[in-house]
Amino acid sequence: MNSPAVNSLEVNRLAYAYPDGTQALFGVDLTIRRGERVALLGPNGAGKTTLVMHLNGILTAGHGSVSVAGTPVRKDTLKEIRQRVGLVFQDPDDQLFMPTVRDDVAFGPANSGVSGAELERTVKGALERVGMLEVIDRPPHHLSFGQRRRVAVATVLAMEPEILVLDEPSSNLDPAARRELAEVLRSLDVTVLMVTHDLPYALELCERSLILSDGVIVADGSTRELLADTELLARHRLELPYGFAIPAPAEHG
Amino acid sequence: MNSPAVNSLEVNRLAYAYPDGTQALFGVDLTIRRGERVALLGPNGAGKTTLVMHLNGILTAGHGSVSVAGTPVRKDTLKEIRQRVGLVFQDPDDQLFMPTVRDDVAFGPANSGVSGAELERTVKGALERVGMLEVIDRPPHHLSFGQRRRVAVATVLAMEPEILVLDEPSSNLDPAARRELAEVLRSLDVTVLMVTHDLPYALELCERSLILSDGVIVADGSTRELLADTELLARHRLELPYGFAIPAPAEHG
Amino acid sequence: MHVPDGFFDAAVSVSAGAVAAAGLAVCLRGARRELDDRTAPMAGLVAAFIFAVQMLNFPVAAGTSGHLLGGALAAILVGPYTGVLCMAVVLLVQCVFFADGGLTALGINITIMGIVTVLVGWGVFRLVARLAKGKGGVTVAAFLAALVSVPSAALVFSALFWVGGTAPIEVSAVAAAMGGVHVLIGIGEGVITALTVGAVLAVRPDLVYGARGLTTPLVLRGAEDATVTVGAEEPVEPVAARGPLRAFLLGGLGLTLVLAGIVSFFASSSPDGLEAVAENHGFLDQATHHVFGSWALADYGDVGGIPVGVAGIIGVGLVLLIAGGVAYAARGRERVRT
Amino acid sequence: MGAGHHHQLYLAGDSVVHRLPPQCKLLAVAAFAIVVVATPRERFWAFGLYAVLLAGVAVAARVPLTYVLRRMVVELPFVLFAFLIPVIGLGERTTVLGVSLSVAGLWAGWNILAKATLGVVASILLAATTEPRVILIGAQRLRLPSLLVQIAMFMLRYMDVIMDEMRRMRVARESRGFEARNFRHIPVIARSAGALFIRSYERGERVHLAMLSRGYSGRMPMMDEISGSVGQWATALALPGMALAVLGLSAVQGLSL
Ligand SMILES: Nc1ncnc2c1ncn2[C@@H]1O[C@H](COP(=O)(O)OP(=O)(O)OP(=O)(O)O)[C@@H](O)[C@H]1O
Ligand SMILES: Nc1ncnc2c1ncn2[C@@H]1O[C@H](COP(=O)(O)OP(=O)(O)OP(=O)(O)O)[C@@H](O)[C@H]1O
Ligand SMILES: [Mg+2]
Ligand SMILES: [Mg+2]
Repeated sequence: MNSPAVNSLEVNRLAYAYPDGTQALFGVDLTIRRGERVALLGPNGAGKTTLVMHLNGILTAGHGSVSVAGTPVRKDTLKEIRQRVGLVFQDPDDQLFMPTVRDDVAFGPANSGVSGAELERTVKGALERVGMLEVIDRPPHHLSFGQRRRVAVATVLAMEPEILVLDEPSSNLDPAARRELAEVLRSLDVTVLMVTHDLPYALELCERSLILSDGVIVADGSTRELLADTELLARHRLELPYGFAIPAPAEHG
Repeated sequence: MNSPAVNSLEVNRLAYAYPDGTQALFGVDLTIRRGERVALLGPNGAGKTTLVMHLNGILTAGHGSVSVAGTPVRKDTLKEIRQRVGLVFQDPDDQLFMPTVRDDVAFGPANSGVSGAELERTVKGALERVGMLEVIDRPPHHLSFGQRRRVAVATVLAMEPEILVLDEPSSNLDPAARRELAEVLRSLDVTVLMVTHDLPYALELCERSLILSDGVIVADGSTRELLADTELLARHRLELPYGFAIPAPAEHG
Repeated sequence: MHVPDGFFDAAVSVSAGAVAAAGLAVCLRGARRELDDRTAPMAGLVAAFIFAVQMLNFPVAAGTSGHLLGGALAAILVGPYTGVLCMAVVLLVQCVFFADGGLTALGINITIMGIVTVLVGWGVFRLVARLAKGKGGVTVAAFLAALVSVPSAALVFSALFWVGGTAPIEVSAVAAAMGGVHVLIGIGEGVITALTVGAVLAVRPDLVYGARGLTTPLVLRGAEDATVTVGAEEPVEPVAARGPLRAFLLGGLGLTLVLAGIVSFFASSSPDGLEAVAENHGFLDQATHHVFGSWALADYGDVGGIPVGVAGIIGVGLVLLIAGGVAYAARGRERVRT
Repeated sequence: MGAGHHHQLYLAGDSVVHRLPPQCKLLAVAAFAIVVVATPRERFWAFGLYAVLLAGVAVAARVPLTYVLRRMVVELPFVLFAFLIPVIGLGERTTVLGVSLSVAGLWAGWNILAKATLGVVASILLAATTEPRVILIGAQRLRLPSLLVQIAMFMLRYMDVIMDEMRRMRVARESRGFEARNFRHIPVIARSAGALFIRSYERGERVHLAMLSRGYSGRMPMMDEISGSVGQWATALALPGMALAVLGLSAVQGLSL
């Protein structure tokens, strides 16, 4: 607590119920240090999306608190928080709203004052990274699902946030795009929290994993160890896929 | 051609351009026999979704022809075709539209005349299969993404179609749900065409695979052989995931 | 009811413009308190929805087109201030993008279809909702609010027409036609408003401004499986209908009633002109026949010996009666339930 | 997808009129409408000249006549009314083609018909040459309260979202064997219409939040700067300018008569 800035994300006793009365989070505690890459695992309906929506103040805590790099998420800090935390939504349709891909990717940087040639460079750079440069002038809602997902990732990369939160970024991506995304994430020097159902992908990318189940964190540890604990996994509807074996350690940096 | 009913799906020289001018299919040919389970693989933007949308007449052929169990897909046959072909959309939001899950799953069977206790039984049975019975009275748009996907699958199962076309059914499902879906599909005696980016899943479920790339079918053969051909895969942005090795044959029936 | 350029004289156009501008200024200040950062998107949706609802457009005898208005719906979903803004935006967009309603008549259109419907709708809604509590009460209040708001707007239109219409037509004819037809439209409007509010209330009660104040307690689960129940931390603000707003509302309601009274008086006190209108009525009758069939009041004429004008008043009275009756019934039912 | 019907209002093109900044065009149309309305109804030829001016704009913008006519149907109810006034109007009467008509009514009918039509055509030309989104940027430029502009922006977006959701729901219904053929199907449509409002709102809400999380603070970032040059303002204001000249001329003539 002396150097809170060391912790990128801190969540305390977070509980939340949706307006229709469904309670999704029942007291979540977690801490992620600066520069860590953490996977958030858990069954469908566990509350993963609900949790990540709190990390940049899209949902506001019913109970408990969230703080980002030492700043509590509150009404008056929202603007700052949202510049630090980049969130890739689970559904790309929720993320893309401008008439062309170019405008959409430019939206974030333009809001923080980038313009002219530099804006153009940022936009192209972000699209390049996800391999979507050739669709730059098309309307985002006329792309294939996977293309939309990649553009959605680009919109967030273009903002260069210090904390990247991704909700199932690899779903609907073709296998090459999935690997390329992993490479991009590994090349960035940012804190990453990634929700995924793809356990091998989590192992490949993240040292550490959390398991969220029924609205509480039920496990927190090294991904390798968690994935080796078949019983723990099975209790929370997780299992390693067909044909997969945990590879020998220290393959990836 | 003597016994067309043996072929569940026949697509001939199918080409299609979207209203904005983007051409997505450039002459697709394929034939799927009754009772086969076939995987449709290919990179993002290859035209997979566009192709499957033709199989029950949601998009209508710009050029070429599609026929289902010997019946050509035309305006006047649409009703019949749609009762035979059950399509699970890539985006569950495209599939669910009624105010509650129960109504939504009941919609298809009710349209084909099922009612009363039998309807109730059908609905519950379908939801049971995807493990979503407990959300039966909730509004579908208030479910988590994975829950929505499962309900979307249930809406189609409830119609008991003879041909099941699934567009990335396993994305956003938790690992247990993914396995359960595989079991359900294996237990049904129907023709299955499944679009997927998850190559191990394709191998687990489907004997045969097609690769669609840039709007044409570039490979058609046994899944095991296609996945062993690393060069072919790489040419079409496909690759086996981290930690995966093709298991010895004849493990699954 | 979208008034085009050249329909009213300059004096009325300009003064209505001033009224509209003043009303908007008040609402712009008030709206900030109503919905905070969700104002714009929520108001945008309501505006889009109202736009869609207003496309249900059918011809009405006295010359204008009749369609649902949506002011009461806006007021209930987003509150009166933001509601006026929504209506103003709808009218603005219709005028500039769709050429529906004249640019110089924008003030009149905003005054009639925006300010009057919202004020009357909200006033009635508050009144009834206070009597009949709970979700059922809100739905009933929504029905009545919409029902009353439409003929009120029609009456204000007639009053303005009386003051500054450019066409030499008997005001009573206009009032009767507008009032009568809009009683019918009001019923449709009431049904649609109640259905929409009811549907939203069922799954997203937080989106109905007129029904705020429902939060569920939260449960906390500890690692040791101990559970604690806590209240949600942010208490939702109660509906703000205090001080200036209430005065504004009451003033608006009063004004509407006075106008309605004047018009009704005017209408019933000039039977001579009526005869002339009735004689040359053939075309008018035919136009209305399609829409409303043979309902006695639909012809606003001497069907069954009810003279024009009186028909309008009867119509308005009928609305108030139905409104009162339903409110009373709803109140009774709520009592039984509690 | 996404092609809400309001997009068809705009006819893509690259004419002088299309290129004018939206704020200039908005102001020009408003000023034109005021001049038209202020013109006394007796000056027939002034209205004729106004029509010629608008025709000039249409030609310059290459907006086809058929398009303008098709969009003019919004005016229909008032046209009917304008024809009705002489029939039911009060006062002195005259006989035209065997029908007894009110003289004052004829004047009033003409007045409404002429002024409303000119106003409608001017608005149609504005919408045909300016994208809806751009019109709103123009309104922002003209210092319209930003909350109003924002609501209008969201309204346009939501019209897209609603259309889009409606399309999705229709496809979903049809792919499960539903065809709206007769009245028994109305309840189905009605029930799904209830869900539509909430669905649209919630999708829109998430999009709004996505905008917020990318630093949106109530104003669209200006990616392409559109400020009017003196020349452009002059071009745009030529329309009301000439209209005003016509009005002045007609007044002079009216005096001399
Ligand atoms: N808008 C909503 N209104 C009401 N309840 C909701 C809403 N969204 C989600 N829920 C419920 O909240 C719980 C948690 O949902 P959440 O979306 O956080 O799950 P998730 O862990 O992201 O699941 P998935 O892996 O399927 O994406 C679920 O029970 C879900 O049904
Ligand atoms: N509505 C649309 N309008 C115009 N072009 C479209 C539309 N939908 C898709 N496309 C384009 O058609 C091509 C094929 O798209 P399709 O959705 O069929 O791809 P896909 O193989 O399903 O990809 P993914 O794996 O990403 O889902 C792509 O280039 C895409 O950009
Ligand atoms: Mg989720
Ligand atoms: Mg696809």
